[in-house]
Amino acid sequence: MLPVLNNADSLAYFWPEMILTAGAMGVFLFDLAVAKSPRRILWLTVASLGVLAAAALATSHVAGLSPTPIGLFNGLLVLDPWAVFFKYLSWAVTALAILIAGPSLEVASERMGEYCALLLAVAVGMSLMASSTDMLMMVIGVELVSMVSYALAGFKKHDRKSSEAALKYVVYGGVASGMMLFGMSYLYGLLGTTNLVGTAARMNAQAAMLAQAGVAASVAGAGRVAMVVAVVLVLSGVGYKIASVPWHMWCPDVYEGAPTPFTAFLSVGPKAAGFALAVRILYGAMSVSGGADLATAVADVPWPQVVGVIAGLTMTVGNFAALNQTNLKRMLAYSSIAHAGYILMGVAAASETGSQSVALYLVVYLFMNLGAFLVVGIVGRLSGSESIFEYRGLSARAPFAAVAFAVFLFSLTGLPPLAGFVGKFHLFKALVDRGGSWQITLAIVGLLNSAVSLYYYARIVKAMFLDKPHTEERIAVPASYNLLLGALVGLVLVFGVYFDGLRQLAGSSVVLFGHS
Amino acid sequence: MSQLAPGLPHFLVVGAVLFALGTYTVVTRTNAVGILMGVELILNAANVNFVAFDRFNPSPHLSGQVFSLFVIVLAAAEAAVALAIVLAVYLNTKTIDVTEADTLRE
Amino acid sequence: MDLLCHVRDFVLAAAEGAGEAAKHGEGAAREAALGVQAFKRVGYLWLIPFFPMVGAIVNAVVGARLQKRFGKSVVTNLAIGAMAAAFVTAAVAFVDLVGQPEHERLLVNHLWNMFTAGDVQANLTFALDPLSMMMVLIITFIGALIHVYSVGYMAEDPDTWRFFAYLNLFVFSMLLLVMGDNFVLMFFGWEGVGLCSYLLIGFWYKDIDKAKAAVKAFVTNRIGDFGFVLGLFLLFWALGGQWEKRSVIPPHESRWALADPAHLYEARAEAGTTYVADPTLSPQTPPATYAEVEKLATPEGWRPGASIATRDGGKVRVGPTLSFRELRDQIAVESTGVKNRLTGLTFFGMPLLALVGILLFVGATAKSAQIPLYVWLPDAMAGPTPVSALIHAATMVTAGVYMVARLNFLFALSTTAMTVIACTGAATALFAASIGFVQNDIKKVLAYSTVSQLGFMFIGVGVGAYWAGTYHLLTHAFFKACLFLGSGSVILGCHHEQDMRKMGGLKKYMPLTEKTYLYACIAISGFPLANGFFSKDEILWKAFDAGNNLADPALGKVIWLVGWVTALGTAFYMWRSYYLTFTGEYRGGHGAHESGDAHGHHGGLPHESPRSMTWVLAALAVGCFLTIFLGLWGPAGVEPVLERWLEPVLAPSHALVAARGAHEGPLAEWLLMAASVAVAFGGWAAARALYKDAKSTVPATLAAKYPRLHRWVLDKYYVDEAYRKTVLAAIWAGAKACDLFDRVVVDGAVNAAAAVGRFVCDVDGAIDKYLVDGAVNFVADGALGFGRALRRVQTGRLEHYLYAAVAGALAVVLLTFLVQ
Amino acid sequence: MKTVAGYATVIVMTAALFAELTMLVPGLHWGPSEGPLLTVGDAVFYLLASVAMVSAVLVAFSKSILYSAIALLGALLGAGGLYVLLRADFVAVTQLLIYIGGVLVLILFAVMLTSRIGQASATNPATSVVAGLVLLAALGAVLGFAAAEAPWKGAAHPLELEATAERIGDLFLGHYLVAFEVISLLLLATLVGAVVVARKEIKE
Repeated sequence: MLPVLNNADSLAYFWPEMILTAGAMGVFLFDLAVAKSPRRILWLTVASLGVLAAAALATSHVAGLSPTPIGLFNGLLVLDPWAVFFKYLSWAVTALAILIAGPSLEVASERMGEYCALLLAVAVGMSLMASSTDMLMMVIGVELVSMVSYALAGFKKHDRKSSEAALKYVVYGGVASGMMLFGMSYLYGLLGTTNLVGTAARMNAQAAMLAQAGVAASVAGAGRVAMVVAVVLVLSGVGYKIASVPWHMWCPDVYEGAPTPFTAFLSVGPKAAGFALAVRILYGAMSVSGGADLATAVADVPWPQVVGVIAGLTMTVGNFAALNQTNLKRMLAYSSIAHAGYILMGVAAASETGSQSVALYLVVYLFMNLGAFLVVGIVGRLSGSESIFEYRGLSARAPFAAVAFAVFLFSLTGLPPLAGFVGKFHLFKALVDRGGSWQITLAIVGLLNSAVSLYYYARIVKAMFLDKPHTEERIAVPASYNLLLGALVGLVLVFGVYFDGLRQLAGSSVVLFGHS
Repeated sequence: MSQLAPGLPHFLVVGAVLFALGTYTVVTRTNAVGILMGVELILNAANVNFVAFDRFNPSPHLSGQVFSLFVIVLAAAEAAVALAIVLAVYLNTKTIDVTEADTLRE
Repeated sequence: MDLLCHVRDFVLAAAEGAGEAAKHGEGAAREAALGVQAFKRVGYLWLIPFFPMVGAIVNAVVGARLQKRFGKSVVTNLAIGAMAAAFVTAAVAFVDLVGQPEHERLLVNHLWNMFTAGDVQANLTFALDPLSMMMVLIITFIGALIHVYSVGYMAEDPDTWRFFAYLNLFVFSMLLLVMGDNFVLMFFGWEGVGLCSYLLIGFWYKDIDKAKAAVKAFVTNRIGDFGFVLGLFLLFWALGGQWEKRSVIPPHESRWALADPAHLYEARAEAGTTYVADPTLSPQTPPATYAEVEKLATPEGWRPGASIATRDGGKVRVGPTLSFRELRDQIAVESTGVKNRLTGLTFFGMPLLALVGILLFVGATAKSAQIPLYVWLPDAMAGPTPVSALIHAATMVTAGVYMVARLNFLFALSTTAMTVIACTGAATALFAASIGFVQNDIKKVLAYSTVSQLGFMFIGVGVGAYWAGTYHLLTHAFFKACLFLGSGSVILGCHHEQDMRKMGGLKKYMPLTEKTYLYACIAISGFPLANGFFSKDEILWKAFDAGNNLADPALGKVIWLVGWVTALGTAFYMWRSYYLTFTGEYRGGHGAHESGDAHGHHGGLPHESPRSMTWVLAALAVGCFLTIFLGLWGPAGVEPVLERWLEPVLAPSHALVAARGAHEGPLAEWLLMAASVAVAFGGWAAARALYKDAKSTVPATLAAKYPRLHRWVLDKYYVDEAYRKTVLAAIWAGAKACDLFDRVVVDGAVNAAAAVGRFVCDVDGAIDKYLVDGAVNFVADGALGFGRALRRVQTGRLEHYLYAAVAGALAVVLLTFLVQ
Repeated sequence: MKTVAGYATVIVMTAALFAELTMLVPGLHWGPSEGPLLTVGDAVFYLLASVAMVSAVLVAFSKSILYSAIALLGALLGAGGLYVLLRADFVAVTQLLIYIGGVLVLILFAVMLTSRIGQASATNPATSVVAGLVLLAALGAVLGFAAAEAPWKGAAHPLELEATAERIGDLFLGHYLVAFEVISLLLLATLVGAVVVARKEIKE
C-alpha cells in the first residue's frame, strides 16, 4: 500500500505551492507599492521570477524528501516523479511567460501586477493538475487554470479581438468543464468514490462481482456504455485543455485574440498540464498494469486505439488547416494543435516509453514553441502586423530574429539536428516499439503530417530569407529579446545533439502514484 | 405490479435530461447570456447526479455532496468571470450576439 | 614480324613479373588484415569540420554586415581562411596517419554520445582511415582552391557573403559525411550536402528556371535518400537490432552492458571496446540476445569454450551497430558468425544482403547521378560554375562511390548487388556520354561527362576494383574541377556566354585557360601517361577480369566493351568541346549586346580571367599531373601507391573479390591497354577532323542528314519528358479514368463520346500544363484544398464550436465501440 | 396568469408521464417492491423533477431572454427541491444562497445591462435548431440508456441520515482541507481577473 499522509504532515511537501500562493498575493500587494515607479515592470518581473525561483528550489527540496511516490492531504494529491517533472515544467513556462510580457508591451504597464500575480496562481493550478489523484482536485486544478486564463485572454482592454477571444474561451471552457463534471459524476457513481487511485482494480473487482452474481451480459454492456461515456466526457475536459480534435476549435480564435505573451504561455503550460492529467487518468486509473506496458484497459476498453485515432485526426486537422494561414499567430495556433496530435501519439503508445516521450517532447516543445511565439510577438509589436507579409525579407530587417525563428520553425518541423527532431524521434520510437499494425499506421500518418507541416513552416522561412522586404526599415529588436532568443536557440540546438540528460530526466519521471 | 417509488435511476434521468437540454441551449442560443444559462443547466445536471449517487451510496461518506458544493462554488466563479467578459464584449461591440462575434475565424 | 615477337616477349616477361609481385603483396596483406581493426585515439579531428562550420556561421550571421562595413575581402578571406585551416589540420592528420603501422591506420576522435536508444547508439565521433583521409584531402584542397577561384568569379555578385557561407557549410557537411564514423553522422552529412546543393543551385533564386532546377535536385535526392534509409533499417534489423527492448531491463543494463559489466559506461561512451563472440550464429538466431548472453556468461566472466576472435587480445562485439568500424570487425572476423548470418538471411525470399546493397545503392544513384535518378545533375548546372566544379563534379556527387567503397566489406558479400552497381554504372556511362556528343552548352557537355565518369567509378566499385574506382574518383576530382573552372573562366571571358557555337578561337585571348583546359582534356580522354589513363584503364581491366564477382563472368566482358566504347566517346566529346571553344575564329558578337546585367564590362572581345582564377586552374592542372604518380604503374610491376595506401580499408573484401576474379593472363591486360590507348587517340582524331577550327562541314551535314536522331540525342533522349509522360500521366490518367467512369455511369452512354473527347483533351492539356512540377502541384493543390476546407469549418461561430465539441464527444464514444 | 396556469398544467402532466414511464421501463425499477403504490413523498419527487425538467425546456426554447432567466430560476429551484428529497439539506441551502441568490441575480443583472428588453421581439434567438434537436435526441438516448441500465454502485434502500451540515463542515476542514484552501485561491484569482476585465480603465 502506498503511504498517504494527513493534512499536517503533508504541509512539508507542499512548499512550492504555498510559496507560489503567497507569492501571488505578495506580488499583488507589491504592485501597489511600486505603482508609481517608472521601472515597475522590471521590479514586478524580478519579483515574480524570484517567487518562481524559490518555488523551484522548494520543489527540488520536496522531491528530495521522498524519492518514492507518496500521497498527500489524505490522498487528494500525490507527490511522485511525474508530478515533480511537470511542476518544474510549469514553473519554467510561467517564468518565460512573465519574462516576455514586459518587453512585449501587449500587457499595459499598469496591469503588469495583475498579470504576474494571476500567472503565479495559474502555476499553482497547473501543478495541481499534474499531481492530483482525486477528481475533486483535478477539477479545481483545471478550473483554476481556466478561470484565470479566461480573464487573461481578455486582458487587452479596448481590443475587440481580445474580448471576443475571451468570450469564446469562457463559454467553450464552461461547457467543457460542465461535460467533464458530468462525466465525473458518472465515474463517481460507478466507483463509489471520487479518488481515482486503484480505480482499475476496483472496477475489475466490481465486474467480477457482477459476473459472479450472474448479472446478464446486457447489464455489463450498459455498464461499459456508462463507463465509456463517463471517461470520454472527462477526457473532453482534458482534451479541451490540450486542444485536441474535436475539442480544439476554440484554440485558433483564442490564440489569435489573446495577448501574445499569454498565447505563448497558453500553448505550452496548460497543454503540458493537460497531458500530465491525461496520462494520469488513462494509465494511472483506467488501465491495469502489465509489466512495462500500461495497456490493459479496464473492461477491455481500447483507450490506446481511441487516443490514437484522436491523435491522427488532431495532427491532420492542425497541419492542413495551417497550410493556408497568413496570420502567423493563427498559423502557430494550428501548429500547436498539430503538436498536440504528435504528443498524443506518445500517449497512444500506452507504454512507459510513451509517457517518457510525452514528457521529453513537452520540454523540447516548451523551448521551440515559446521561441516561435516570442518572435511573432516582437515582430507583431514592432511592425504592427502578424501577417506573413511582414515577414518578407525579415532576414534583412531583423537578421537575428529571422535566424532564430527559422531555427524554431525547423525544430517544430522536426528536422535534425534540432531538438524537435529528438522529441519527435522519441514519440515515433515509442509507437514503433509497440509494433502493432495500428501503431505503425499512426506512425505513418504522423510522418506524412510532418512532411505536410514542412510546407507551411518552410513558407515562412522562404519569406524571411528569399523574398524582398516591402520596406527597408530595420526592426530594432530589444537586446533583452535577442538575449532570450539566443538562449532558446541555444537550448534547441544543444538538445538537438546532446540530450541524454534530458532523456534520463524524462525517463526517471515516469513513475506514477498508484500504478505499479 | 411495480412500485412508483423513485430510485437512483429516476434522479439520473433528471440529470441526463438537464444535461441534454443544457447542451441544446448552448448549441442553439445566440445570446451569450443565454448560452451561459445552458452552462448552468449542465453544471446542475452534474450536481443532481453527484447528490443522488451520494445518497444511494452503500457506504455513505458525503463525498458526493462535498463535490457538489465545490461545483456550485465553481459555477459561481465561472458565472462571475463569464459575465464580466460579456460586459467587456458588450462595451466593445455593443452586442452580445455570438453570431456577430466572428471576427476571429478560419 | 620479328620485332613484333620481341615486343611480345618483353611485354609478357614484364607482365609476369608484375603479376607475381602483385600476388605476393596480396597474400601478405590478406594474412595481416583480417583481424580487429586497431586504431589510435586522437583529440583534434573535430577541428577539421569545425573551421568551415565557424566560417559558415560567422558569414551567415554577420556576413552581410561585415561585407557592408569592410568590403567583400573580409568575407572571402574568412571563408578561405577557414578552408586553409581545415586543410592544414587535415595535413597534420595525414602525417599522423602515415606514422602509424600500415594496418593500424585509423584515427578516432570520440566527442560524445549523441543518443542511445535501445540498440541504436549514435556517437559524435570522427574517424580517419586511408580512404576518408584521401577524401578529406581532396575536399579541403580542391575546396580551398575553388574558394579562391570564387573570389574572382563572384566578384560582381552582391551576395558574396551568402555564397561563401553556403560554400563553407557545404564543405562542413561533406566533411561530416566522410569523417563520421557511423551511419548517423554520414546521413547528417548526406542530407547536409543535399541541402547545400539545393541552396547553391538556386543561388540565383530569382531566376525561376534555376529555382526549379534546385527543387528538382532536392526532390530527386529525397527519393534516393528514402532508399538509403530503408537499406539502413534493413541492415540494422538484420544485425538483430530493435529500437528498444520491451523487456523490463532498464536501458543502462541492456545487452551491451551485460556483455561486459566491468565496462558498463566505457562501452557506452566509446562505441565498443567490449566484445562477445558467438560461433553459433546462424540466419535463424539473432546475434547476442539478452537471454543468450545471460545464459552463456559465467560468473567469472566469459563462458567457457566460446571462441573469442582475437588479434592482440581484442574481442569483437556482436550485434546491431551503426559504427562502420564495428560493422567491419563483425564481418571481417569470421568467428563472430555475423558474415555467415548475413549471407544466409533472406527477406521475403530475397537475399537480404543483395537487398540492402541495392537499397543503399539507390541512395547512391540519386547523390551520384546514376540511371534512373541522374536527371537532376545536368539541370544543376544552373548554379554558379564554382559550385558545379566543387559540388557537382569533385566532391558531393562522389559521395555514392565513397559510400560503396567505405562499405566494401558489405557489398563484396553480394554479387547480385555488385552486378547491379556495375551494370548501372556501365549503362549510365554510355548513355550520358552519347548525350554529351551533341550538346552545345559547354557546361552541359561537362555535366553529362561527369555523369558518364561517375558511371565509370561505379563500374570500378561494382566489379570489386574498389581502389580503382576510388582512384578514378581522385583523378576525376582534379581534371573535372579543372575543366569546370576552365569553362567558368571561358564563360566569364565571353561575357556569360555558354553556347560553344558562339565561342571559338579563344586560344588567342585566354592562353592560360586554354593550356589548362587542354591538359585536363588529355587527362580525361585517357592519353597514355595521363592520370585519367591509369584510373580508367584499371577499371576497365578489372571489369574485364571480374569473373564471378558479377552474376555471370561474361557480363564483365560486356561491361568492358561498353566502357571501352564510352572511353572512345569521352575522348570525342571532350576534344570536340576543346576545339569548338579554343580553335578557329571567335564567333561571338563584338560588343553586340548591352544587357542591363550587373556585369559591368559587357561586350567586347573575350578576355583572360583574373589571376585568382587562372592560378587556381594552373594549380589544378599541376594536381592532375601529380596524381599520376599515385596510380603508377600496375602492369610494370610496381604496386600503385594508392592501392597500397587503401589496402587496410579494402582488406576485408580483398580476398573475397580476388578469389572470385577470372585472372586473365597479363597479355590480356596489355592488349586491353593498347585498345584503350587506341580509342583515346581515335576519339581525339575524330574530333580534330570534325571540329578543329570549325572548318569541317561534316557535323552539320550529319546533323542535317539524320535530323531526328540528332534532335533525339540533343534533347537527351526525352528522358525528362518520358518521366513526365509516364509517371505523371499515369497519375493523371488514373484520376481522369475515375472521373470518366463516374460520368459514364451518371450520364449514360450518350455522353460517353464527349467524355472520351474531354478525357483526351484533359490528358493532352495536363501533359502540357504539368510538365515539371505536375505531380508536386497535384499533391500540393490537393493538400491546400483540403486545408481550405478545414479552415471553412472554423467558422468563427461559437455555437458551431460547441456543437462540434459535444457531437465530437459522442463520436468518440461511438468510436470506442467501433474500434473494438 | 394564463402562462402560469399553463406552466403548472404542463408540470403536472410531465410528472404523470414520468411516473407512467417508471412502470414501463424495466431499468427504472429500483425501489422497494412492497408497500403502497404511490406515497406522498414519491409524488413530490415527480412534481419537483418535472419542475426542473420543464423549466429547463423553457430555458432551452424560450425566445425571450427574460423568460429564460426566470425559467432558470425554476430549474434551479426544482433541483434544490430534489436535494432536499435526497436529504442533502446543506447542498440545497447552498443552492438557494449561491445559485439563486448570487448567480441568477448576476445573470439577470447582465441581461438588464446588455439587452434592450421590450425593443427586440426575440432577445434570445436560436440558430440551427434542427441540428440541435438531433444532438438533443442523441444525447438523451445515450445518457438515458446509461443512466437507466448501468450497474451503479448504489443501494436499493438508502440509509436514513441525520442532518449533514455538521459532517460536511468536518470534511471541509478535515479530509478536504486542501481543496477548501485552494478554492479560496481560485476565488481570489477569479475575482481579480473578473475585475480586471470589467473595470473601467484607470486614466493616469
